[in-house]
Amino acid sequence: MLYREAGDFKTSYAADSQTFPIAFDRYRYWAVLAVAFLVVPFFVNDYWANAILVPFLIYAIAAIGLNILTGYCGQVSLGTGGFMAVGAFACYKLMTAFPDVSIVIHLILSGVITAAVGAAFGLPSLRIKGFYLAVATLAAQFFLVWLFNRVPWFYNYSASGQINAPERTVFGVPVTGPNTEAWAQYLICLVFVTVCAIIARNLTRGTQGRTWMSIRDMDIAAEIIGVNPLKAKLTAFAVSSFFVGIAGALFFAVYLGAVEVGEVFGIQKSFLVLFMIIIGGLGSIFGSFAGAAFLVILPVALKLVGVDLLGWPTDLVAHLQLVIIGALIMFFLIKEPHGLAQWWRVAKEKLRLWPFPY
Amino acid sequence: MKDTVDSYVTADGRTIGGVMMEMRNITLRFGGVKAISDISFDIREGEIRAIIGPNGAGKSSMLNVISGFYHPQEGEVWFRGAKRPTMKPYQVAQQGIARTFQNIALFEGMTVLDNVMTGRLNKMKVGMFGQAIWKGAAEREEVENREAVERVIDFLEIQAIRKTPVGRLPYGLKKRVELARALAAEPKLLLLDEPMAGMNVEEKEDMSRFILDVNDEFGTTIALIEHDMGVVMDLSDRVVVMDYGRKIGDGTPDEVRNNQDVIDAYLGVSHD
Amino acid sequence: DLVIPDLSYRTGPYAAGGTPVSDGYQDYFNMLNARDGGVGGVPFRIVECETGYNTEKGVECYEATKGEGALIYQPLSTGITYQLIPKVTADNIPLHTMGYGRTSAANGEIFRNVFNYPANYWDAASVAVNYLLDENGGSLDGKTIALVYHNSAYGKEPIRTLEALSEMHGFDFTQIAVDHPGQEQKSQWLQIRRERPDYVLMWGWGVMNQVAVQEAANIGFPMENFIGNWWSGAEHDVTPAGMAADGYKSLNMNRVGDLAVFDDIKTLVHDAGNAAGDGSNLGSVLYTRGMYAAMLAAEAVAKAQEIHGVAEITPAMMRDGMEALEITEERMAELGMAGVGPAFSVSCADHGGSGLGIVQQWDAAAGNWVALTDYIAPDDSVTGPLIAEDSAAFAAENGIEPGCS
Amino acid sequence: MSADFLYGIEVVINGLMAGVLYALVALGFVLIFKASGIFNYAQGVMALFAALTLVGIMEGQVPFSHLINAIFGTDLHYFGWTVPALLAIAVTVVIMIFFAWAVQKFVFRHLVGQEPIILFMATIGLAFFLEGVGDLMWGSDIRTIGLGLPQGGSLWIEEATASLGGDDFYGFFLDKLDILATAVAAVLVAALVAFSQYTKQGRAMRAVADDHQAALSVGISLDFIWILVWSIAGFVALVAGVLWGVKSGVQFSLSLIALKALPVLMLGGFTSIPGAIVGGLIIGVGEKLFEYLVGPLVGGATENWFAYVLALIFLVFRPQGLFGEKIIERV
Amino acid sequence: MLDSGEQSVETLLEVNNIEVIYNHVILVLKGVSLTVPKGGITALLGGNGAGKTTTLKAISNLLHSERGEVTKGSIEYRGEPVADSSPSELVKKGVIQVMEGRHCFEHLTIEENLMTGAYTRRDGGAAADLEMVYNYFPRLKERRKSQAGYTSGGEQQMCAIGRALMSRPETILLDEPSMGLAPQLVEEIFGIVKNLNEKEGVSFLLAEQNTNVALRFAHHGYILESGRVVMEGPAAELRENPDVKEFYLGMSDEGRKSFRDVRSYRRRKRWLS
Ligand SMILES: Nc1ncnc2c1ncn2[C@@H]1O[C@H](COP(=O)(O)OP(=O)(O)OP(=O)(O)O)[C@@H](O)[C@H]1O
Ligand SMILES: Nc1ncnc2c1ncn2[C@@H]1O[C@H](COP(=O)(O)OP(=O)(O)OP(=O)(O)O)[C@@H](O)[C@H]1O
Ligand SMILES: [Mg+2]
Ligand SMILES: [Mg+2]
Repeated sequence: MLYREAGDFKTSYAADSQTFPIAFDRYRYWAVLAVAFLVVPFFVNDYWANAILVPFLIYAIAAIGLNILTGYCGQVSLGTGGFMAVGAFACYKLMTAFPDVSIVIHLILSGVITAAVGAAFGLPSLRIKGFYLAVATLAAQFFLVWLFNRVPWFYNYSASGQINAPERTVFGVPVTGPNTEAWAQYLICLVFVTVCAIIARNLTRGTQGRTWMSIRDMDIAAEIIGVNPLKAKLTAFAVSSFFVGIAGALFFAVYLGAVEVGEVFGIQKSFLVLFMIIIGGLGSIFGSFAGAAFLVILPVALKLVGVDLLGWPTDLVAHLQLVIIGALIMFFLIKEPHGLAQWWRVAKEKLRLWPFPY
Repeated sequence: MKDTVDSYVTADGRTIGGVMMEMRNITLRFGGVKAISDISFDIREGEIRAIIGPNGAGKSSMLNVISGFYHPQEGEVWFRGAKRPTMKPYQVAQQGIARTFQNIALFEGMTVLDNVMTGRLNKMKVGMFGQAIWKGAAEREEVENREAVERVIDFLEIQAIRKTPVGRLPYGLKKRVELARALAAEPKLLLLDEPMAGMNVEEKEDMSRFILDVNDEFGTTIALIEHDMGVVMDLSDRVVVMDYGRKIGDGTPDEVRNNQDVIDAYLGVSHD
Repeated sequence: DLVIPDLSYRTGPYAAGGTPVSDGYQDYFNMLNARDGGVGGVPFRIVECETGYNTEKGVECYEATKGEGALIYQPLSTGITYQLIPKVTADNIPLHTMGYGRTSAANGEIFRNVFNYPANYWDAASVAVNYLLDENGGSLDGKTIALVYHNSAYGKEPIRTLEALSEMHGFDFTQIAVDHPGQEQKSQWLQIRRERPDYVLMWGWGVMNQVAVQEAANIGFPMENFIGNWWSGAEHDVTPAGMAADGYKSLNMNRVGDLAVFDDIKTLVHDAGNAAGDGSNLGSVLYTRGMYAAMLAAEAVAKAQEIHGVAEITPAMMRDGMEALEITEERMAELGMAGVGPAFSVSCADHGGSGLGIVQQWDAAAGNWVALTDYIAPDDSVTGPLIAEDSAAFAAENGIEPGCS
Repeated sequence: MSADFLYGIEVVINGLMAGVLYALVALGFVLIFKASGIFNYAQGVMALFAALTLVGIMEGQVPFSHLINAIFGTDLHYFGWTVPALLAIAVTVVIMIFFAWAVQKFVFRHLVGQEPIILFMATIGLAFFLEGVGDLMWGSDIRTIGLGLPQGGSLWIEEATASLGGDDFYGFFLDKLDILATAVAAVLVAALVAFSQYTKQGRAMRAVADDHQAALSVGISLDFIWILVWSIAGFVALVAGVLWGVKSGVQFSLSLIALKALPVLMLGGFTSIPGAIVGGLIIGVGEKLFEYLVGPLVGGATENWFAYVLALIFLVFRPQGLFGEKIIERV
Repeated sequence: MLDSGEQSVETLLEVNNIEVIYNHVILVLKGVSLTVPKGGITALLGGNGAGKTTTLKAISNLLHSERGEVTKGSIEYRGEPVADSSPSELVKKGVIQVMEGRHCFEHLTIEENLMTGAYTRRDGGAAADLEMVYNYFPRLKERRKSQAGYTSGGEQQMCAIGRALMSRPETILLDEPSMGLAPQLVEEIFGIVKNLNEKEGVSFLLAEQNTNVALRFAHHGYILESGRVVMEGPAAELRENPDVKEFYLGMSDEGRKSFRDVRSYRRRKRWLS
C-alpha cells in the first residue's frame, strides 16, 4: 500500500502543522498543481474554459470566501451574491476610471473594497445569530443589487444599466474583453484561485482560524476565554468578502464580460455558493473546491446525458435535472452531512487502516 | 472579613499571599430570581479556594461574575488591589483569568490540540497579513506556542488524543481538555466549575493531582466549585459555602465542616 | 446542415413566455425541412439548449453549440445578449435579438455582428407615444403618462426615449418601478389610483405582467388606457385576470391572425409528430413571434447563399446575408405570412429595421387579440441620436473603430 | 381631512392587508421551525405545488403527461372530466399529507440530530425536487384558479368613504381578496396558537425543536410529530398558494413568495405564530409606507430590500424577533 | 408487579456480545454482554470512555442520530429483539433513558419538561405523578415556571430524572444520575431509585462514576474498560474486590486516603496487564 503514514515521522512542530502531513498527499498536491498550470492550458478550448473550468475556478474562490465566514466562523450568510456584485462593480469602476493600471491590481482592489463593504454589513452579527443572521444578510443582498441598479454612477450612466468589461491585458495578453483566449482566461483564474487557496489555508490553520472556529463552535465560551467576538466576526466578514469580491470581479471581468446585476448576482447566486460549501464540506478548503466542481459539472453532465445521449426534450431534462439535483443534495446530506470533504477523509481513514476494517 | 494584608503559610508549607481578588457585596438578580444576594469574600494569591453549596445556590453564577459574563446589579469586584470596571469577558480573560465550565464548553468541531491552542490566543501577536503569508513570523510564533501547549498536554497526559476531534471524547477526557485549554493561557487565577463531575475515584485522583501540581508548580491561584466533599476538604485552603444565594459559611475546611448551618443546608450527614 | 441553435427557456420563472417562442421558432424550421428540404437544398438542424433565462447557462449553451457551426443566435434574453455581444464579435457569428437586447446595436457600424431588426425598445416607446398622439388628435399636451417597468436593464430601456418624447410633446411622464419578480404591486397601483395618469405604459415580463393586469383591473383603471409593450402582450399575460382584462392593449411587432403558413405547419410538423411543444401554442402571439424570427433567419440564409453562391454557408456568410436582408410585403405573402411584420431592409449602417409596430387589444370574451392599427412608425428623430450616442460610447470604451468593411 | 393624509391611511391599510398575505406564507415556516428547528426553505415551493395540484385536479389534467408522452410516445393531456372544488381541495390535502409522510420517511428521519444548517440545506434540496416534480406533473404553464374567489376593490367601501376627503380623494381602496385573506388568516392563527400552546402534541412539538435526542429519549415519536407538522404546513401552503395564485395565476413565481415571508419571520420571531401575523403587519405597513413616502425620492422599487432592513433594525434590538423565544445563552 | 426483596431470575433485558461502531470507523464496544434481571438494580461501572453511555444508547436505540450503529450481537427486551423498535416504541414498552448531560428542553418550563415525560401515557395519571416528582424534588417545584435553560446544572439534572419518572417506566436506564448533584441529593436520588425499585418493581440499569454509592445501592455490577466487560458480579462481592477498592472506591489498605496524597505513581490495574 502506498497510503501509509507509518515511517512518516514528524520531527518538528512546523512539519506537523503543514497542510499535507502525509507525504503521499503532498506529492499528489504538487502533481495536481503541475497539471493545472503546465498541461491544461495547452488543451483548454472555449467550451471547457467557459462552460466548466473558469466558472469552477471562480466559484471555488467564492466558496472559499463563504466557507471562511460560514464554515470556519459559523456565520451563515445569504448575501454572497450581493458581495460578488460589489466586487464586480468595483472592478468595473476601477477598470474604466484607471485604464492604465494593471487589471491584477484592480482585481485585488475590488476584493479590498468588498471587504470593507462586507465588514460593514457584518456589524449586526454581533447581536444577531443563527438563521436570524442568515436572513438578515439578505438585506445586504437585496439592498446592494437595488443600489447598483438604481445609481447610474455605478454603471457609468449607460442606457441599460449593464456593465461591460473593456479589454485589459496581463503581460500583453488580453485577459478580459472579447479577444481573450480560453487559456488566458483559465490561467488568470487559476493563479487567483491558487493564491487565494493558499492564503485561506494559512489563515485558517493558525491563530486566526482558531479564533474563528471558536466563535463558530461556542461563541460565549470563546468570549470568556479571551476572544473579542466583534473583532473575530468582522475579520471573518472582511476576509470572506475579500475573496467573494475577487470572485465577483473575475466573474464579471473574465468570465461573463458583461453583467446585469439583478440577473447575475441575484439571490440564486447566494444560494448556489452556499450549496457548494455545504455539499463540499463546511470548514474545509478542499471542500470548497469539491463543492464548486460538483455543482458546476453536475448540471452540465446531466444535460449531456439527458439531451445528447437520450435525446429527450430539453424542458423535460431541465425538470428532471431539478428533481435529480434536489434528490442528490438530500441524498448526500443523509449519507454524509459533513460534505464531500468528510467523505474523502473517511475514505482516507479507511485506506490507512486497510486491509483491516477498523 | 479576614485580615487581607498578611500572608500565611499552610500546613504543607505553601505560602499564601495577599488578597488577589475580592468580591464586595455582590448581588445578582435575574428578573425575580435572586441568584446571589450580598455576598463578599476574597481569594488570596496562591491559594486554592473552594465554593460549595446545594444545587442552584448561585455558585456558577458567582464564577460568571468573576469572569465578567454576568454583571452584578450591586457590589464591586476588586482585582489585584484595584476596583474592576465593568468589563467584557474577553477583557477579563486578558487580565489573566481562565476558567472551565460546568457544562463542558469545548469547541466541538476542533481537535484537542486546536482547542488547547485557543487558550493561547491572547499570546499570539502576529497580525492577519503575517498569518496570510505564514512563512516567517507566523510560523515561528505558531511553533513557540505549540511548544508551550505541548508542555501542558504532556502535563495532563493527553498526548494520545492530541489529534482527535473533541466531539468524540468521553466526558471525563473532555473535562481534562478543558483544563488544558485554561492552563495554556498561563492564568494567574484559574476558575474551575465542578472539574470532577462525572469522574470515578481514580480519575478524581488524577485530577486532584493536576490541580495541586498547577498550584504548586506555577503558583496559580485556583477557585473551584465541587460537590465531592472529599475532594474539597482535601484540596482547598479555604471554603465559601453558599445557599440560596447567600453566604452561610467561610473558612478552613475544618471550620466549615463543623459549621451547623453548613451541615443543615448542604452536607446533611457529616462526610469524611 | 444549417445549424440553428435555439437557446430556449421552458423552465423557470419565464417558462410561460419562453415556451411558445421556442415552439414557433423550431416548428417553422421543421416545416421548411419537411416541405422544401430546408433552404437551397440544405436542411436545417436545430440544436435546442435550455437556458432557464439564466446568464451562465446561456454562456454554456453558446459554447456548447457554437462548435457545431451555429449560424445564428437568438438568445431571447437581454442578459444573455449582453454576454454574447463580445463573444459573437470575436467568433464572428451573427446574433439576432428581435425586439430586445441592446438597442444601440442597431448601429451596425459598431455592432458588426449584432442585429435587432425589425424593431427595438426605443422604437416601441416611440410607437406607443405616436399611437397616443393619434388617439388624442395629435397633441398630448397636459396629459400624464406613467411607465410601470420591471426594475432591470430591460425595464429601464425606454426611459430615455420617453423622457425625450415628453419634452417634445409636452406630456407629464412618471416612472413607477416594480422590483423583480413583481408579485406584489400594491404600492405601485395605489400610486396610479391616486395620481390618475391618463395612460399607463408597461415594460414588464413574467409574473409582473399578470399581476399588473389584475391590479389595474382591481383599482378600476380603464383598460383601454393601459398599454403594454410587446413582451407584455401575450395571451397568458391576460388570461389569469379573466374578463377583467378585457380591453387591455399592447404593442406588437408581429401581427397575429390566421396565417396561411399555419396549414403547412399543422400538417407537415404537428400531425407528423414533430412539434417542438405540444402544439397547443400555434397562432399565439409569442408562437407567431418565434416563427417570424425563424422566417427572418431562413430568409437571411437564402440571401447568404445567393451572395456567396454556396449552399452550405458559414456563420460569416450568414452575417452578410442578414446585413443584406430585405423583407417585402410580396415576399411575406409568398411565404404564407402576409403582413406578419412590416416590410424593411437591413444595411450595414442600420441593423435595426424599420421599427414599426402595431397596437392590439385583448378581447376577453373571444379570447384573442385584435389588431387595432396598422403598422405605426416610430419617430426616428428621437431614437436616432440616442442610438448614435450610446453606440459611440460603447465604441470608445472598447476601442472599436466604426465602419463598414 | 386632507387627501394626502387619507392616502397615507389608505397605504397603511393596504400595507396591513399585504402583510396578512405575507404572514400566511410565514405561518408554514413557523410551524415547521417550531416543531423541528428546521428552517423550511421549501415552504414557497410547497405553496406552488399545492396550488398547482389543486388546479390540475380540478381541470382533470393527467399528471406527468409530458413525461409519459415523451417516453411512450402517447398523446395524453386531460382525462376529460372536471372535479368540483371541494373534492379537489380534499384530494389536494390528502396529497400534501402523503408528501409530509414521504418527506419524513425518506429525508428528515435520516437527519435527526443534525445541525440546523444541514437541515436547512436539505430543505433547499427538497425545494428543487418538489419544483421539478411539480413541473413534471402539471407542466409549466400559467394556470388560473377557478374557485371564484372575490377580487377587485370593494366599491361599497370606496363609495362610503369617498366623501371624507376633498375632490382629490376617491375613497379608500380595499381589495375583496385581501379582506377574505385576513379572515382566513385570523382563523388559521387562532387555531394554530391553540394547538401549539394547549395540546400535548403542541408541547411535544416544541420539545422536539429543542433537542431531538432528548425528545426521542422520552418517547416522543419524531416521525409522528413531523408528519403532523408538515401536513399542517402543507395545508397552510395550500391556502397561501391559492390566495396568491388568484392574484397572479398559478405559476413558478409563486415559489418566490418565500422571500417575502422571510423578513416577516425574522421580525416576528421564527418560533411564534402570533409573531408571524404581527411581523407581517409591521412589514406590510412599513414597506408600503416607505415606498409611499421615501420611494419617490430614491427611485422606487424599495420594497424588497426595505422589508429586510426594517426587520434588521428590529432585530438589533431584539435578536430573537418580537415574539421569538429568547435565545438562551449560558455557560 | 413483583414482590419486593425477592430477586427474580427472570431477565428483562439481555445484551449479547454487541459491537458498536461510530462513523463507520471508530470501534467503541468490542463485545459487551450483560443482563438486567426483572426488578433488579444493575450498575455499569468504568472509567471515562469505557463505553457505558454507548451501551445505554445502544439499548435505547439512540445511537442512530450520532452516526453510530450496532454491528454485531443482539439486544433483547423481554425476549424480543429491540433493534427494529424506534426509541418511542421502546418507551411505550417501558424502557426509558435518562441521558447523560441532562438534555432538558431549554425553552420549555420545568413543568412542561416534566409533562413531556408523560407523552406516551394514556392513563391520565400525569397530574398525580407531577406531584410525586415535586415531592421528590421540592427545588423543581420552586422553579416550575422557569425555562429549563435558565436553571442551574443540578436543577436540570433533577428535571431530567423527574421527566423520566413521569412516564411510569418499567425499566430506567440512568446515565450518571449523580453527576453535578450536591451530596445529600445524590443520596436522595439513590434513595428514590431504591424506593421505586422496591415499591414499584422498577428495574434499573445505571451507568455511574460514583462507584461508591452505586455499589451500595445496586444488586449486581459490571465493570467496563475500553469497550469490554472486565469484571462482573454481585455488588457486594465487587465492593470487596481489592482492585475495585483501590481504583473505584479510592480505598487503600489503610482506609480512605486523602486526595492530597495520590501524587505517587500508582499501580496498573491488574486486569489490564
Ligand atoms: N459520536 C461519537 N463519535 C465517535 N466516537 C464516539 C462518539 N461518542 C463516543 N465515542 C467514543 O466512544 C467511546 C466510549 O464513549 P462513551 O461515551 O460510551 O463512554 P462512557 O463510558 O460513557 O464515558 P464517560 O464516563 O466519560 O461518560 C469513547 O472513547 C468515545 O471517544
Ligand atoms: N441567566 C440566568 N437567567 C435566569 N436565572 C438564572 C440564570 N443563571 C442562573 N440562574 C438561576 O440562578 C440560580 C443559581 O444558579 P447557578 O447556576 O449559579 O447554581 P449553582 O450553584 O451553580 O448550582 P449547581 O450546583 O446545580 O450547578 C439558579 O436557580 C438558576 O436557575
Ligand atoms: Mg453550577
Ligand atoms: Mg458516559
